Amino acid sequence: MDFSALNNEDRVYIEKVMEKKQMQDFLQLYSKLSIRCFSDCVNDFSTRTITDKESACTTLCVEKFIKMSQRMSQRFAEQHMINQQ
Amino acid sequence: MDFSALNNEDRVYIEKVMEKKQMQDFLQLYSKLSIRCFSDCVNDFSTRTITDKESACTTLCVEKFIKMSQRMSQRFAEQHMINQQ
Amino acid sequence: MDFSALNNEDRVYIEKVMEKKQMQDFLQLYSKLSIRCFSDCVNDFSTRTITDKESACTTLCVEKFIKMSQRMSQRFAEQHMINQQ
Amino acid sequence: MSQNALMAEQEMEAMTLLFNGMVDTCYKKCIPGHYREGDLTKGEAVCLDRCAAKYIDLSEKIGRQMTEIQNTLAASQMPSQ
Amino acid sequence: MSQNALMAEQEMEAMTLLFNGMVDTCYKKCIPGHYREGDLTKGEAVCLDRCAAKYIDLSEKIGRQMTEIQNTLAASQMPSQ
Amino acid sequence: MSQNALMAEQEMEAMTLLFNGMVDTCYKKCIPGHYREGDLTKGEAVCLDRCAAKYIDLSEKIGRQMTEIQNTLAASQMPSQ
Repeated sequence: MDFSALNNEDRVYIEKVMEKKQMQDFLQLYSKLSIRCFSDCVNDFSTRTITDKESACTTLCVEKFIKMSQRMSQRFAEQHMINQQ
Repeated sequence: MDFSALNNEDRVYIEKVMEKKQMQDFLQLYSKLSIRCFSDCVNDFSTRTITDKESACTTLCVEKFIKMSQRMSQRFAEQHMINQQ
Repeated sequence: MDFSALNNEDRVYIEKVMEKKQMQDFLQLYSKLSIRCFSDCVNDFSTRTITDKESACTTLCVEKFIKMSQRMSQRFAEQHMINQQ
Repeated sequence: MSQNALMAEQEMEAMTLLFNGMVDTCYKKCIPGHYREGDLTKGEAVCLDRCAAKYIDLSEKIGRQMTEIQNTLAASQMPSQ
Repeated sequence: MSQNALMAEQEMEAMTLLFNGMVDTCYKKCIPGHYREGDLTKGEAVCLDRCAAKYIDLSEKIGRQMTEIQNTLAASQMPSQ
Repeated sequence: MSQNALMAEQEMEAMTLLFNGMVDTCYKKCIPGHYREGDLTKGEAVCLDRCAAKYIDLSEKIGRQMTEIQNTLAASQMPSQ
Protein backbone atom coordinates (compact mmCIF):
# COMPACT_ATOMS: atom_id res chain seq x y z
CA MET A 1 0.00 0.00 0.00
CA ASP A 2 1.45 3.32 -1.03
CA PHE A 3 0.81 5.97 1.62
CA SER A 4 2.90 8.66 -0.07
CA ALA A 5 -0.28 10.34 -1.27
CA LEU A 6 -1.33 11.02 2.34
CA ASN A 7 -0.64 14.34 4.09
CA ASN A 8 0.80 14.43 7.60
CA GLU A 9 -2.47 14.39 9.52
CA ASP A 10 -3.75 11.41 7.52
CA ARG A 11 -0.44 9.60 7.96
CA VAL A 12 -0.67 9.93 11.77
CA TYR A 13 -4.27 8.68 11.62
CA ILE A 14 -3.33 5.67 9.47
CA GLU A 15 -0.36 4.82 11.72
CA LYS A 16 -2.67 4.79 14.75
CA VAL A 17 -5.18 2.62 12.83
CA MET A 18 -2.39 0.19 11.87
CA GLU A 19 -1.09 0.03 15.44
CA LYS A 20 -4.56 -0.79 16.76
CA LYS A 21 -5.05 -3.31 13.94
CA GLN A 22 -1.78 -5.09 14.79
CA MET A 23 -2.95 -5.49 18.39
CA GLN A 24 -6.36 -6.60 17.15
CA ASP A 25 -4.80 -9.18 14.77
CA PHE A 26 -2.69 -10.65 17.60
CA LEU A 27 -5.76 -11.00 19.86
CA GLN A 28 -7.80 -12.54 17.03
CA LEU A 29 -5.02 -15.04 16.19
CA TYR A 30 -4.68 -15.91 19.91
CA SER A 31 -8.45 -16.50 20.20
CA LYS A 32 -8.61 -18.51 16.94
CA LEU A 33 -5.68 -20.71 18.03
CA SER A 34 -7.20 -21.37 21.48
CA ILE A 35 -10.54 -22.38 19.93
CA ARG A 36 -9.03 -24.53 17.16
CA CYS A 37 -6.34 -26.35 19.18
CA PHE A 38 -8.66 -26.94 22.18
CA SER A 39 -11.34 -28.37 19.84
CA ASP A 40 -8.82 -30.59 18.02
CA CYS A 41 -6.74 -31.69 21.03
CA VAL A 42 -8.96 -31.79 24.16
CA ASN A 43 -11.66 -34.45 24.49
CA ASP A 44 -11.19 -35.95 27.99
CA PHE A 45 -13.59 -34.37 30.46
CA SER A 46 -13.20 -37.07 33.12
CA THR A 47 -10.70 -34.70 34.79
CA ARG A 48 -10.27 -30.89 35.09
CA THR A 49 -6.56 -30.89 34.33
CA ILE A 50 -4.92 -30.98 30.89
CA THR A 51 -3.43 -34.43 30.20
CA ASP A 52 0.14 -34.77 28.84
CA LYS A 53 -1.23 -36.07 25.53
CA GLU A 54 -3.53 -33.01 25.21
CA SER A 55 -0.69 -30.64 26.11
CA ALA A 56 1.69 -32.18 23.56
CA CYS A 57 -0.99 -32.11 20.87
CA THR A 58 -1.61 -28.40 21.56
CA THR A 59 2.07 -27.48 21.29
CA LEU A 60 2.25 -29.11 17.84
CA CYS A 61 -1.09 -27.56 16.82
CA VAL A 62 0.10 -24.02 17.69
CA GLU A 63 3.48 -24.56 15.97
CA LYS A 64 1.82 -25.97 12.83
CA PHE A 65 -0.70 -23.09 12.61
CA ILE A 66 1.94 -20.39 13.05
CA LYS A 67 4.30 -21.99 10.51
CA MET A 68 1.35 -22.26 8.12
CA SER A 69 0.34 -18.61 8.49
CA GLN A 70 3.96 -17.45 8.07
CA ARG A 71 4.21 -19.43 4.82
CA MET A 72 0.86 -18.02 3.66
CA SER A 73 2.02 -14.46 4.37
CA GLN A 74 4.97 -14.99 2.03
CA ARG A 75 2.77 -16.52 -0.71
CA PHE A 76 0.23 -13.70 -0.20
CA ALA A 77 2.92 -11.03 -0.61
CA GLU A 78 4.41 -12.68 -3.74
CA GLN A 79 1.05 -13.49 -5.37
CA HIS A 80 -0.34 -10.05 -4.62
CA MET A 81 2.71 -8.36 -6.15
CA ILE A 82 2.31 -10.39 -9.39
CA ASN A 83 -1.38 -9.49 -9.71
CA GLN A 84 -0.69 -5.81 -9.03
CA GLN A 85 1.75 -5.49 -11.97
CA MET B 1 -9.76 -5.19 36.12
CA ASP B 2 -8.41 -2.44 38.34
CA PHE B 3 -9.16 0.99 36.93
CA SER B 4 -7.83 2.96 39.89
CA ALA B 5 -4.73 3.83 37.88
CA LEU B 6 -6.85 5.80 35.38
CA ASN B 7 -7.36 9.56 35.63
CA ASN B 8 -10.82 11.09 35.32
CA GLU B 9 -10.84 11.60 31.57
CA ASP B 10 -9.73 7.97 30.96
CA ARG B 11 -12.31 6.69 33.43
CA VAL B 12 -15.13 8.45 31.54
CA TYR B 13 -13.79 7.01 28.27
CA ILE B 14 -13.60 3.47 29.67
CA GLU B 15 -17.10 3.72 31.15
CA LYS B 16 -18.46 4.74 27.73
CA VAL B 17 -16.56 1.84 26.10
CA MET B 18 -17.98 -0.59 28.66
CA GLU B 19 -21.52 0.72 28.18
CA LYS B 20 -21.23 0.27 24.40
CA LYS B 21 -19.68 -3.17 24.92
CA GLN B 22 -22.55 -4.29 27.17
CA MET B 23 -25.06 -3.33 24.46
CA GLN B 24 -22.85 -5.04 21.86
CA ASP B 25 -22.63 -8.23 23.96
CA PHE B 26 -26.42 -8.38 24.35
CA LEU B 27 -26.93 -7.99 20.57
CA GLN B 28 -24.26 -10.62 19.86
CA LEU B 29 -25.81 -13.10 22.34
CA TYR B 30 -29.27 -12.44 20.81
CA SER B 31 -27.93 -13.07 17.30
CA LYS B 32 -25.99 -16.21 18.35
CA LEU B 33 -29.04 -17.65 20.15
CA SER B 34 -31.34 -17.00 17.16
CA ILE B 35 -28.89 -18.72 14.77
CA ARG B 36 -28.15 -21.68 17.08
CA CYS B 37 -31.70 -22.42 18.29
CA PHE B 38 -33.23 -21.95 14.81
CA SER B 39 -30.62 -24.32 13.31
CA ASP B 40 -31.15 -26.92 16.05
CA CYS B 41 -34.96 -26.66 16.36
CA VAL B 42 -36.46 -25.66 12.99
CA ASN B 43 -36.43 -28.14 10.09
CA ASP B 44 -40.02 -28.15 8.73
CA PHE B 45 -40.31 -25.86 5.71
CA SER B 46 -43.60 -27.30 4.48
CA THR B 47 -45.27 -24.34 6.27
CA ARG B 48 -44.35 -20.69 7.01
CA THR B 49 -45.47 -20.77 10.64
CA ILE B 50 -43.48 -22.08 13.63
CA THR B 51 -44.88 -25.45 14.79
CA ASP B 52 -45.57 -26.09 18.50
CA LYS B 53 -42.72 -28.64 18.60
CA GLU B 54 -40.28 -26.07 17.14
CA SER B 55 -41.48 -23.40 19.56
CA ALA B 56 -41.10 -25.68 22.60
CA CYS B 57 -37.65 -26.79 21.48
CA THR B 58 -36.58 -23.14 21.11
CA THR B 59 -37.75 -22.19 24.60
CA LEU B 60 -35.64 -24.99 26.09
CA CYS B 61 -32.69 -24.16 23.83
CA VAL B 62 -32.66 -20.49 24.97
CA GLU B 63 -33.03 -21.45 28.64
CA LYS B 64 -30.25 -24.07 28.41
CA PHE B 65 -27.85 -21.62 26.70
CA ILE B 66 -28.45 -18.82 29.18
CA LYS B 67 -28.07 -21.12 32.20
CA MET B 68 -24.89 -22.48 30.65
CA SER B 69 -23.38 -19.02 30.07
CA GLN B 70 -24.32 -17.92 33.61
CA ARG B 71 -22.53 -20.98 35.03
CA MET B 72 -19.52 -20.32 32.80
CA SER B 73 -19.34 -16.68 33.99
CA GLN B 74 -19.02 -17.93 37.57
CA ARG B 75 -16.34 -20.50 36.66
CA PHE B 76 -14.53 -17.86 34.57
CA ALA B 77 -14.48 -15.40 37.48
CA GLU B 78 -13.28 -18.07 39.99
CA GLN B 79 -10.67 -19.63 37.68
CA HIS B 80 -9.39 -16.23 36.56
CA MET B 81 -8.98 -15.09 40.18
CA ILE B 82 -6.93 -18.22 41.01
CA ASN B 83 -4.61 -17.74 38.02
CA GLN B 84 -4.15 -14.02 38.81
CA GLN B 85 -2.79 -14.72 42.33
CA MET C 1 -36.06 3.41 10.49
CA ASP C 2 -37.46 6.88 11.02
CA PHE C 3 -34.68 9.43 11.44
CA SER C 4 -36.99 12.48 11.49
CA ALA C 5 -36.52 12.70 15.26
CA LEU C 6 -32.79 13.44 14.78
CA ASN C 7 -31.38 16.98 14.74
CA ASN C 8 -28.94 18.05 12.04
CA GLU C 9 -25.74 17.10 13.81
CA ASP C 10 -27.07 13.58 14.60
CA ARG C 11 -28.31 13.20 11.03
CA VAL C 12 -24.81 13.94 9.64
CA TYR C 13 -23.34 11.43 12.13
CA ILE C 14 -25.85 8.71 11.17
CA GLU C 15 -25.29 9.32 7.43
CA LYS C 16 -21.54 8.86 7.95
CA VAL C 17 -22.19 5.67 9.98
CA MET C 18 -24.47 4.31 7.24
CA GLU C 19 -21.94 5.14 4.51
CA LYS C 20 -19.20 3.28 6.41
CA LYS C 21 -21.61 0.40 7.09
CA GLN C 22 -22.48 0.07 3.39
CA MET C 23 -18.79 -0.23 2.55
CA GLN C 24 -18.35 -2.68 5.45
CA ASP C 25 -21.32 -4.80 4.27
CA PHE C 26 -19.90 -5.00 0.71
CA LEU C 27 -16.48 -6.14 2.03
CA GLN C 28 -18.12 -8.70 4.36
CA LEU C 29 -20.28 -10.10 1.53
CA TYR C 30 -17.20 -10.27 -0.74
CA SER C 31 -15.21 -12.16 1.94
CA LYS C 32 -18.13 -14.52 2.75
CA LEU C 33 -18.68 -15.31 -0.94
CA SER C 34 -14.95 -15.99 -1.52
CA ILE C 35 -14.82 -18.37 1.47
CA ARG C 36 -18.08 -20.17 0.67
CA CYS C 37 -17.68 -20.57 -3.09
CA PHE C 38 -13.98 -21.56 -2.80
CA SER C 39 -14.87 -24.19 -0.16
CA ASP C 40 -17.79 -25.55 -2.22
CA CYS C 41 -16.14 -25.40 -5.67
CA VAL C 42 -12.36 -25.88 -5.33
CA ASN C 43 -10.97 -29.28 -4.33
CA ASP C 44 -8.19 -30.03 -6.88
CA PHE C 45 -4.80 -29.11 -5.46
CA SER C 46 -2.79 -31.11 -8.01
CA THR C 47 -2.34 -27.78 -9.87
CA ARG C 48 -2.06 -24.08 -8.89
CA THR C 49 -4.47 -22.83 -11.52
CA ILE C 50 -8.28 -22.74 -11.31
CA THR C 51 -9.79 -25.47 -13.53
CA ASP C 52 -12.68 -24.65 -15.92
CA LYS C 53 -15.02 -26.80 -13.80
CA GLU C 54 -14.06 -24.88 -10.64
CA SER C 55 -14.45 -21.54 -12.41
CA ALA C 56 -17.91 -22.43 -13.78
CA CYS C 57 -19.03 -23.69 -10.36
CA THR C 58 -17.92 -20.42 -8.76
CA THR C 59 -19.82 -18.26 -11.26
CA LEU C 60 -23.04 -20.15 -10.46
CA CYS C 61 -22.29 -20.09 -6.72
CA VAL C 62 -21.88 -16.27 -6.71
CA GLU C 63 -25.00 -15.77 -8.84
CA LYS C 64 -27.08 -18.09 -6.64
CA PHE C 65 -25.94 -16.39 -3.42
CA ILE C 66 -26.64 -12.87 -4.70
CA LYS C 67 -30.07 -13.81 -6.07
CA MET C 68 -30.82 -15.47 -2.72
CA SER C 69 -29.82 -12.43 -0.66
CA GLN C 70 -31.81 -10.10 -2.95
CA ARG C 71 -34.91 -12.25 -2.43
CA MET C 72 -34.29 -12.36 1.32
CA SER C 73 -33.99 -8.54 1.44
CA GLN C 74 -37.47 -8.27 -0.08
CA ARG C 75 -38.94 -10.84 2.33
CA PHE C 76 -37.15 -9.12 5.24
CA ALA C 77 -38.60 -5.72 4.30
CA GLU C 78 -42.16 -7.12 3.85
CA GLN C 79 -42.10 -9.29 6.99
CA HIS C 80 -40.60 -6.54 9.08
CA MET C 81 -43.30 -4.08 7.95
CA ILE C 82 -46.06 -6.53 8.96
CA ASN C 83 -44.57 -7.08 12.42
CA GLN C 84 -44.08 -3.33 12.94
CA GLN C 85 -47.79 -2.51 12.43
CA MET D 1 -23.55 12.37 20.06
CA SER D 2 -27.08 12.55 21.44
CA GLN D 3 -28.85 9.54 22.88
CA ASN D 4 -31.09 9.46 19.78
CA ALA D 5 -28.13 9.02 17.43
CA LEU D 6 -26.73 6.16 19.52
CA MET D 7 -30.15 4.49 19.62
CA ALA D 8 -30.45 4.79 15.82
CA GLU D 9 -26.98 3.29 15.40
CA GLN D 10 -27.81 0.34 17.64
CA GLU D 11 -31.15 -0.22 15.86
CA MET D 12 -29.18 -0.47 12.58
CA GLU D 13 -26.69 -2.91 14.17
CA ALA D 14 -29.56 -5.09 15.44
CA MET D 15 -31.23 -5.12 11.99
CA THR D 16 -27.93 -6.07 10.30
CA LEU D 17 -27.32 -8.94 12.75
CA LEU D 18 -30.90 -10.21 12.29
CA PHE D 19 -30.66 -10.03 8.48
CA ASN D 20 -27.21 -11.69 8.34
CA GLY D 21 -28.29 -14.44 10.75
CA MET D 22 -31.38 -15.10 8.63
CA VAL D 23 -29.43 -15.16 5.34
CA ASP D 24 -26.68 -17.49 6.62
CA THR D 25 -29.10 -19.89 8.37
CA CYS D 26 -31.68 -20.09 5.55
CA TYR D 27 -28.88 -20.51 2.98
CA LYS D 28 -27.70 -23.63 4.85
CA LYS D 29 -31.27 -24.94 5.25
CA CYS D 30 -32.48 -24.29 1.67
CA ILE D 31 -29.53 -24.27 -0.80
CA PRO D 32 -27.53 -27.51 -1.42
CA GLY D 33 -23.82 -26.87 -2.15
CA HIS D 34 -23.68 -28.23 -5.72
CA TYR D 35 -24.40 -25.42 -8.19
CA ARG D 36 -26.08 -26.67 -11.37
CA GLU D 37 -27.63 -23.27 -12.22
CA GLY D 38 -27.35 -19.65 -11.11
CA ASP D 39 -31.08 -19.06 -10.72
CA LEU D 40 -33.02 -20.17 -7.64
CA THR D 41 -35.07 -23.31 -8.33
CA LYS D 42 -38.81 -23.27 -7.49
CA GLY D 43 -38.15 -25.44 -4.42
CA GLU D 44 -35.28 -23.27 -3.18
CA ALA D 45 -37.36 -20.08 -3.56
CA VAL D 46 -40.34 -21.50 -1.64
CA CYS D 47 -38.06 -22.85 1.09
CA LEU D 48 -36.30 -19.45 1.42
CA ASP D 49 -39.60 -17.54 1.69
CA ARG D 50 -40.89 -19.81 4.46
CA CYS D 51 -37.51 -19.87 6.21
CA ALA D 52 -37.39 -16.03 6.24
CA ALA D 53 -40.88 -15.78 7.77
CA LYS D 54 -40.10 -18.43 10.39
CA TYR D 55 -36.68 -16.97 11.25
CA ILE D 56 -38.04 -13.48 11.92
CA ASP D 57 -40.95 -14.80 14.02
CA LEU D 58 -38.71 -17.13 16.04
CA SER D 59 -36.13 -14.39 16.55
CA GLU D 60 -38.78 -12.07 18.01
CA LYS D 61 -39.99 -14.88 20.29
CA ILE D 62 -36.39 -15.41 21.48
CA GLY D 63 -36.02 -11.65 22.07
CA ARG D 64 -39.11 -11.63 24.32
CA GLN D 65 -37.85 -14.69 26.22
CA MET D 66 -34.40 -13.11 26.75
CA THR D 67 -35.97 -9.90 28.06
CA GLU D 68 -38.18 -11.90 30.45
CA ILE D 69 -35.18 -13.82 31.78
CA GLN D 70 -33.27 -10.55 32.26
CA ASN D 71 -36.20 -8.98 34.14
CA THR D 72 -36.64 -11.95 36.51
CA LEU D 73 -32.85 -11.87 37.06
CA ALA D 74 -32.87 -8.13 37.80
CA ALA D 75 -35.89 -8.53 40.10
CA SER D 76 -34.22 -11.36 42.04
CA GLN D 77 -31.18 -9.15 42.66
CA MET D 78 -33.37 -6.23 43.79
CA PRO D 79 -33.11 -5.44 47.55
CA SER D 80 -36.50 -6.63 48.88
CA GLN D 81 -38.39 -3.38 49.63
CA MET E 1 -10.21 12.54 7.95
CA SER E 2 -9.64 13.08 4.27
CA GLN E 3 -11.08 10.76 1.63
CA ASN E 4 -7.55 9.37 1.06
CA ALA E 5 -7.18 8.23 4.67
CA LEU E 6 -10.58 6.49 4.59
CA MET E 7 -9.69 4.80 1.30
CA ALA E 8 -6.35 3.59 2.78
CA GLU E 9 -8.19 2.24 5.85
CA GLN E 10 -10.67 0.34 3.70
CA GLU E 11 -7.88 -1.02 1.50
CA MET E 12 -6.26 -2.42 4.66
CA GLU E 13 -9.58 -3.93 5.82
CA ALA E 14 -10.04 -5.60 2.40
CA MET E 15 -6.52 -7.05 2.50
CA THR E 16 -7.03 -8.41 6.04
CA LEU E 17 -10.34 -10.06 5.10
CA LEU E 18 -8.76 -11.61 1.97
CA PHE E 19 -5.73 -12.91 3.94
CA ASN E 20 -7.85 -14.29 6.81
CA GLY E 21 -10.29 -15.96 4.40
CA MET E 22 -7.38 -17.56 2.54
CA VAL E 23 -5.66 -18.78 5.75
CA ASP E 24 -8.85 -20.27 7.29
CA THR E 25 -10.00 -21.94 4.05
CA CYS E 26 -6.60 -23.36 3.01
CA TYR E 27 -5.99 -24.59 6.59
CA LYS E 28 -9.19 -26.67 6.37
CA LYS E 29 -8.32 -27.92 2.86
CA CYS E 30 -4.63 -28.77 3.48
CA ILE E 31 -4.04 -29.55 7.19
CA PRO E 32 -5.65 -32.66 8.81
CA GLY E 33 -6.57 -32.15 12.50
CA HIS E 34 -4.24 -34.75 14.06
CA TYR E 35 -0.89 -33.15 14.88
CA ARG E 36 1.98 -35.63 14.70
CA GLU E 37 4.62 -32.93 14.15
CA GLY E 38 4.93 -29.18 14.39
CA ASP E 39 6.58 -28.70 11.01
CA LEU E 40 4.60 -28.64 7.78
CA THR E 41 4.96 -31.91 5.86
CA LYS E 42 6.05 -31.78 2.18
CA GLY E 43 2.48 -32.54 1.09
CA GLU E 44 0.95 -29.90 3.36
CA ALA E 45 3.39 -27.22 2.11
CA VAL E 46 2.73 -27.95 -1.57
CA CYS E 47 -1.03 -27.99 -0.97
CA LEU E 48 -0.87 -24.65 0.89
CA ASP E 49 1.15 -22.97 -1.88
CA ARG E 50 -1.31 -24.07 -4.58
CA CYS E 51 -4.30 -23.24 -2.40
CA ALA E 52 -2.99 -19.70 -1.78
CA ALA E 53 -2.49 -19.07 -5.51
CA LYS E 54 -5.93 -20.44 -6.39
CA TYR E 55 -7.70 -18.58 -3.56
CA ILE E 56 -6.32 -15.18 -4.57
CA ASP E 57 -7.13 -15.75 -8.27
CA LEU E 58 -10.65 -16.98 -7.53
CA SER E 59 -11.26 -14.11 -5.12
CA GLU E 60 -10.34 -11.56 -7.79
CA LYS E 61 -12.63 -13.34 -10.28
CA ILE E 62 -15.47 -13.16 -7.72
CA GLY E 63 -14.73 -9.45 -7.15
CA ARG E 64 -15.08 -8.75 -10.89
CA GLN E 65 -18.32 -10.75 -11.05
CA MET E 66 -19.81 -8.89 -8.05
CA THR E 67 -18.95 -5.51 -9.57
CA GLU E 68 -20.55 -6.57 -12.88
CA ILE E 69 -23.74 -7.64 -11.11
CA GLN E 70 -23.84 -4.32 -9.21
CA ASN E 71 -23.38 -2.33 -12.42
CA THR E 72 -26.16 -4.18 -14.28
CA LEU E 73 -28.37 -3.66 -11.19
CA ALA E 74 -27.56 0.07 -11.05
CA ALA E 75 -28.15 0.41 -14.80
CA SER E 76 -31.53 -1.37 -14.58
CA GLN E 77 -32.66 1.10 -11.90
CA MET E 78 -31.48 4.08 -13.99
CA PRO E 79 -34.38 6.27 -15.30
CA SER E 80 -34.36 5.46 -19.05
CA GLN E 81 -32.90 8.64 -20.70
CA MET F 1 -6.64 8.90 25.19
CA SER F 2 -3.76 7.96 27.47
CA GLN F 3 -1.82 4.75 27.10
CA ASN F 4 -3.51 3.43 30.28
CA ALA F 5 -6.99 3.78 28.82
CA LEU F 6 -5.97 1.96 25.62
CA MET F 7 -4.38 -0.83 27.67
CA ALA F 8 -7.56 -1.18 29.76
CA GLU F 9 -9.67 -1.34 26.58
CA GLN F 10 -7.46 -4.06 25.10
CA GLU F 11 -7.51 -6.03 28.37
CA MET F 12 -11.31 -5.99 28.18
CA GLU F 13 -11.24 -7.11 24.52
CA ALA F 14 -8.89 -10.00 25.42
CA MET F 15 -11.15 -11.11 28.30
CA THR F 16 -14.25 -11.01 26.06
CA LEU F 17 -12.53 -13.08 23.35
CA LEU F 18 -11.33 -15.62 25.95
CA PHE F 19 -14.80 -15.90 27.55
CA ASN F 20 -16.62 -16.16 24.20
CA GLY F 21 -14.14 -18.77 22.92
CA MET F 22 -14.60 -20.80 26.11
CA VAL F 23 -18.42 -20.60 26.01
CA ASP F 24 -18.72 -21.56 22.31
CA THR F 25 -16.18 -24.41 22.55
CA CYS F 26 -17.45 -25.92 25.81
CA TYR F 27 -21.07 -25.65 24.57
CA LYS F 28 -20.15 -27.82 21.56
CA LYS F 29 -18.19 -30.28 23.74
CA CYS F 30 -20.74 -30.62 26.59
CA ILE F 31 -24.29 -29.85 25.34
CA PRO F 32 -25.97 -32.18 22.77
CA GLY F 33 -28.30 -30.34 20.35
CA HIS F 34 -31.59 -32.01 21.34
CA TYR F 35 -33.27 -30.04 24.11
CA ARG F 36 -35.36 -32.23 26.42
CA GLU F 37 -35.17 -29.79 29.36
CA GLY F 38 -34.14 -26.23 30.05
CA ASP F 39 -32.01 -27.00 33.09
CA LEU F 40 -28.46 -28.30 32.82
CA THR F 41 -28.30 -32.05 33.57
CA LYS F 42 -25.78 -33.26 36.21
CA GLY F 43 -23.51 -34.59 33.46
CA GLU F 44 -23.65 -31.37 31.43
CA ALA F 45 -22.82 -29.25 34.51
CA VAL F 46 -19.80 -31.38 35.50
CA CYS F 47 -18.55 -31.41 31.91
CA LEU F 48 -18.89 -27.59 31.64
CA ASP F 49 -16.99 -27.00 34.90
CA ARG F 50 -14.08 -29.19 33.82
CA CYS F 51 -14.12 -27.77 30.31
CA ALA F 52 -13.94 -24.18 31.66
CA ALA F 53 -10.94 -25.00 33.87
CA LYS F 54 -9.12 -26.81 31.05
CA TYR F 55 -9.89 -24.11 28.47
CA ILE F 56 -8.48 -21.29 30.58
CA ASP F 57 -5.34 -23.28 31.47
CA LEU F 58 -4.73 -24.33 27.87
CA SER F 59 -5.35 -20.79 26.63
CA GLU F 60 -2.68 -19.42 28.99
CA LYS F 61 -0.25 -22.15 27.84
CA ILE F 62 -0.94 -21.16 24.20
CA GLY F 63 -0.37 -17.48 25.10
CA ARG F 64 3.06 -18.29 26.57
CA GLN F 65 3.98 -20.39 23.52
CA MET F 66 2.92 -17.60 21.11
CA THR F 67 4.97 -15.02 22.99
CA GLU F 68 8.01 -17.36 22.94
CA ILE F 69 7.66 -17.85 19.17
CA GLN F 70 7.38 -14.07 18.67
CA ASN F 71 10.50 -13.43 20.78
CA THR F 72 12.62 -16.00 18.91
CA LEU F 73 11.30 -14.49 15.64
CA ALA F 74 12.15 -10.94 16.74
CA ALA F 75 15.60 -12.07 17.95
CA SER F 76 16.33 -13.81 14.63
CA GLN F 77 15.53 -10.60 12.71
CA MET F 78 17.71 -8.53 15.06
CA PRO F 79 20.82 -7.18 13.25
CA SER F 80 23.63 -9.29 14.78
CA GLN F 81 25.50 -6.86 17.07
